[in-house]
Amino acid sequence: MIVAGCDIGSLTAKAILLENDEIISSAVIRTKSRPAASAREVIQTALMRAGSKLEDIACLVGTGYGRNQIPAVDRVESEISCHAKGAHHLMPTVRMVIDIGGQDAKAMRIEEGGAVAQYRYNDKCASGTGRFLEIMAEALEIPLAEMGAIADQATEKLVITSQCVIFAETEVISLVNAGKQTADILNALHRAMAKRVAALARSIGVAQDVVMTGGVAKNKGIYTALGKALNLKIKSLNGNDPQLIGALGAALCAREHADNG
Amino acid sequence: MQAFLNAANQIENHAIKAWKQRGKMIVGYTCSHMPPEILHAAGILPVRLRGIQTEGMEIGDAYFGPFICSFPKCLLQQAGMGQYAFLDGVVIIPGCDAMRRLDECWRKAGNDHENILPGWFDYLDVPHKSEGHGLRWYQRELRNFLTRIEQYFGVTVTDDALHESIDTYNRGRQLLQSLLEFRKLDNTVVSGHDVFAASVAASVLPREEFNRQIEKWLTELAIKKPLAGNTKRLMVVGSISDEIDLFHLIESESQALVVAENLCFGVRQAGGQIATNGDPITALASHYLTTSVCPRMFGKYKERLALLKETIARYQVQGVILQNIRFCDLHGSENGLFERDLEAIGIPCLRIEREYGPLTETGRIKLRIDAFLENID
Amino acid sequence: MRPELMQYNYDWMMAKTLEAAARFPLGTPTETRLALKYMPYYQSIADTFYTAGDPGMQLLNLLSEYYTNILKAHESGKKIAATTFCQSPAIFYAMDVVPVTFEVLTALGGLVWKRGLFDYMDYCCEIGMTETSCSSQRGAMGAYLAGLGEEIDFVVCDTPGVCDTNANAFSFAAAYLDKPFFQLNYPSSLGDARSEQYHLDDYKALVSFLENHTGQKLDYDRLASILTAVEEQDNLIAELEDMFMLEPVPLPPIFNLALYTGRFTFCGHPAFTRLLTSMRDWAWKRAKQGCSGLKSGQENLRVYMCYIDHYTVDMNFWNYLDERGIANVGSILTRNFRDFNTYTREFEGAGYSLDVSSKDAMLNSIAQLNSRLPMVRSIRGPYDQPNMWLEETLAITKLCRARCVIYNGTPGCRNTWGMVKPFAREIENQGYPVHIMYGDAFDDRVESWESTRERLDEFFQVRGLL
Amino acid sequence: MTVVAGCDVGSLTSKTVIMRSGRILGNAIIKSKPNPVESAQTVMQAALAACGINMADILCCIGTGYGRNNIPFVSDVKSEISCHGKGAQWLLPSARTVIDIGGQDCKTIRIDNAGQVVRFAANDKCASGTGRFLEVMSGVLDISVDELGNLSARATAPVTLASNCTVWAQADVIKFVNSGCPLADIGAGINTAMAKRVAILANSVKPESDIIMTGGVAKNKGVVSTLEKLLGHQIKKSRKADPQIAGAIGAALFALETINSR
Repeated sequence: MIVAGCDIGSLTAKAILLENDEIISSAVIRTKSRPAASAREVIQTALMRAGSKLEDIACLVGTGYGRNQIPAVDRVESEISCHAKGAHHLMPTVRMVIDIGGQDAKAMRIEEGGAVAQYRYNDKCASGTGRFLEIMAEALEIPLAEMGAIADQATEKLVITSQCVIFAETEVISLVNAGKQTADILNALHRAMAKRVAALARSIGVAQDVVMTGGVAKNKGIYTALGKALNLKIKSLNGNDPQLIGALGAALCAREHADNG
Repeated sequence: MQAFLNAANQIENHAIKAWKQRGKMIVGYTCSHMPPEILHAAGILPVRLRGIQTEGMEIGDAYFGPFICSFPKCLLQQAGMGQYAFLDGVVIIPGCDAMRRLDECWRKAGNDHENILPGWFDYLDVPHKSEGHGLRWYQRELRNFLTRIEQYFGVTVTDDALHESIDTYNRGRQLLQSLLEFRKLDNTVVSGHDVFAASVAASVLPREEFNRQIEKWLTELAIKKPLAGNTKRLMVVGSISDEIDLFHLIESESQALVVAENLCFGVRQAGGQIATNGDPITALASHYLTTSVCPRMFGKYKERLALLKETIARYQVQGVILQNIRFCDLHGSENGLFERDLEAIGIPCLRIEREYGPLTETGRIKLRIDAFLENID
Repeated sequence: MRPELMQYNYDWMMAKTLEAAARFPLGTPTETRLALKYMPYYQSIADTFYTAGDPGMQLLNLLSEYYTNILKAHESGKKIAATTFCQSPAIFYAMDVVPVTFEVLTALGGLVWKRGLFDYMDYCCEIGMTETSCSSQRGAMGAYLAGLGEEIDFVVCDTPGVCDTNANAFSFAAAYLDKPFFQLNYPSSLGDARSEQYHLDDYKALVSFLENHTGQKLDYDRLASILTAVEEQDNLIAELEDMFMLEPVPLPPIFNLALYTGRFTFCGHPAFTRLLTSMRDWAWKRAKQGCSGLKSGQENLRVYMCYIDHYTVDMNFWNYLDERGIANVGSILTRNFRDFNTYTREFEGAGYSLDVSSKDAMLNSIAQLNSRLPMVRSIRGPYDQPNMWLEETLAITKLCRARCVIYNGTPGCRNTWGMVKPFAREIENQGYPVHIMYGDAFDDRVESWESTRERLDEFFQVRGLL
Repeated sequence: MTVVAGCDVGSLTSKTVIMRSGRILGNAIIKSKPNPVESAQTVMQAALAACGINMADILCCIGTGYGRNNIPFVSDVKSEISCHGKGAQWLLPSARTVIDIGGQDCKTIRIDNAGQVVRFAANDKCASGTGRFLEVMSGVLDISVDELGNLSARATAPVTLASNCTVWAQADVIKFVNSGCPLADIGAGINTAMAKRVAILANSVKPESDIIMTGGVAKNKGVVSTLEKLLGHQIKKSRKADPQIAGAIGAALFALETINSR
């Protein structure tokens, strides 16, 4: 039996197909302005890779900003539950999930059984989101994917304090104007962001093991900076793509749902 | 002067280090409604708490909500980073809602971060009224405060000791006043930046040292040549500030000179002499409660406006910078009234809403100041 | 502000709207149903009042009477006082002064007018107030500052406890309009002799302020009769509040609005007694049948709103609770700390009592009453001190068997935003899930209702409450 | 023939205007580069090329904008606010109020008949109410900023956004898009939110007619028409030149004054 999870985020759309607990295929695409279209495309891509058809999907669960617009969705789940479920499935020892999405950052504390004990979103205007990094990448005219690598070459310690994404952008621009190195600016950005997210995690009590989910987790700069800020080792999801965890969680819900008929 | 810059530019300045080495006590406080004389008389160094040099807000933001002014957040941030490890005690004063909640936030942070909470954590309840029962309440608060100090630090504070301290502080207030006289000169010899540094230093240095230093400086100033540059005379008012960089920013490129300010740090400590006979607490209470120029004393706008106009005239101020830290509505809104009433009598005003802490908005603020100066004739 | 808005008198429009709304259901059911068709936007709001039966009608009558009083004040030789919700209007009625309670009026504006009072809110910023100032005051206050309401004669507010931004709005208004200003001030402590004395001293100052500006002495016989009315109202409120402990809660969400509006506009006035009696009778009927006050009659969850419980325009928050079958067991605003209230017995020195035996007794009574009003009672001091916010919240949550606590405020609430994070953590540690709403109870341009609702649903679902 | 220039190095775009005897000889607009020196040189070269002259012909150049202190070839700098006031008055001599919505901030300026600034206000709040706000939003809707401006006209029920914070407003826009809300209603909601924030700022300087709008957003019909409603004044346009270069024009005019005063 094939079940599917689809996570329509603000920046990217993801889909995962499960066949009795095995991930048989997955897909990630950039979101279109119409979530239904994004959903259709990302699910089709995943199906194609698995060589199966929409009819084969016994149950489809949606999550993320666009969850209610996914065509043929059987039920929807909140991102919080899905990220928790997905992470706990891959790593039963996980007690805290930090998800940095496009629009917001979330920290969740997980109970042994995988239930969410407590969770918290970032404050209004707090600059700890994927969109924040995107805007900064644009301002510095570098590809998002290379941010982490570039930041590693930092030599000078700069400080960026503004919480407003747009004002932080002004700060970055003025640092550039002051002739500062891109690597140093990026490094400062990562540290600033990591500090805020760490504070978010602390606000509900940090518990190990800690994992990071969401696209931003792929940014090595943030990943290491956050580890430093929390001063612990953030576990890697043994080879699994952190960006897909939401979709995975949704797929797992789909399986449960299908099992209970 | 160097001593002042040194004191104004760092939290744990040379004098504080020296004081600690002599194994003496230090107590921090958060508001200008607190008479440092009382601590001084108990042989304790009173230090005004500051939030300079923060490099992030993660600790501040973990306890304060997002809609809170960045000053108390920076204080908590620095406390959380161990910058206030030298304190033996701290006094929280309900200056405004944001500042009074530093009480809970600091105490709770104390559970999460090791040894950031001074051994003595006190709360001085300053009323919003300076008349009759308000003043009586405040007097009682000060007496109880003194008793708590005596109990915790195992000292006895005599009226004579208090009178002596008042005398020492009076001296400082007098000297600050004579420093201000230099500002009245048409082509003055002293920059706003330096005066502000001195008045910030006044709130963190041992009074005796402060008095010595400023006496020395005054003699230097007496023979100093006027500052160069065709500059416009400005006044800075509004939200709390101890950021001498802000003054530097305003005066850079020597287009402007700050000749007056009304800020919680700053020359508020100048002038006023307190009686050194009679009951010291009564005398301190009337001084520190009634000479307030802070909008937290609600309903006294007219008095504050009058004082502002008087200062503008006395120091020949050509333009007023009305600044407030974002979420500081007490000053921010009063600035709106000041702007209305000052522009009405032909005094140009510039309103700025800003963040406290590292001057990251330099570009934005400088832009406004430049435009403001370009259009003052 | 949009120039055309400057052409309309704010309080006149409100009075007429409410008057019409109150008359509305006097027609036959068919007439009402047909007429409702012509005001699609207001259907759900009107419906909320009408389905609340007689209490709903009483509330509408009370509100329209309130505005009419404001309109008629000057022509009948009465003074108008701009005041705050934690200022008992009883003293104004005793002095024959008409109170204009900005916050209540702002909340009402959000219900009665499409898009609320946003233009007035923005007007306050245009004339110099900070954008971050208390939206609850900026709404109605903007109209008065723009000269679109009856002229304010003087301003009376509370400090502190009520947020600085709230008090600051009043001192701004007084300075802007150049009107006399009085602040009723409170220490950070409550219940001890010294604080009680301060309450009394300051209240005496208030009375002489009122005497100066009305040119008449306080009539103690009149005060006595008003306090007697308050006594009756306190008993009715106590009865209603006890019903919050019943399972299911027989009171519909809108009763919270009624309690709060009534108390802060008409305390000690017959109109409020009528409303309370009607609410009490209506609720008892429900209680006897053991059915919930919610439309569905089905109670799925009990929540305590630890701060305020109304949310911006359209009543959408109360309707949301109703749809989801969530009983709202009250908020900081609906709690009346009369000494004989069940929860008041939980803490020493928390309550007030009424004694009309002598002038001094009366003055002391009303002074202590006023010092027990929302916020000035429980957030005047550090939240973790005896008698303060944490104790109050936990006590009521336990007594009313609420399963979770929700904070709803406005960005202007410096006082609570300064402590709500650690406060929430401590409540969580007591085993109650807490949700902090980041929106503005008076302005959905801070966080849209759509986002707010989504976050609420997520909270109820993820924390396993619904 | 006195040839002067004004160079406005903004955070998002850089502009140069070259004037001769009070008339525009040529101008250039480029997207700002990370390095302001580079931006200044590039845009100046482009403008010179446009009028077929070279640097030596410029008697005086005044710099303005965020990067004004990094421009190598200027003889002096002026704040954008003074330059926009001056430039706007040249574009429309009857202008007494200037609303300039730039990339990173928004200014409303009252000027006298000589283009001298009488009073001004600039938003220090969160960046909503700036050009960036519209850029981010149109990015979400993936349409151009100009298209965004045309949406208002077609709206039937404009949405309300969390307009106090760009990031949150963006989250709202995405939510509305996802809930299948018509594009026109969302667009109108964005333009209205923008206009309301600008109106607060504008009203705080007590605007007087004529009002002129400079900066890129002046091209957004939706914002302009809502703003006109909110202010109760018509917003005049100038056909004399692209309002986006008003700052650079002002700078050039200051350059002219500098020469005349020599």
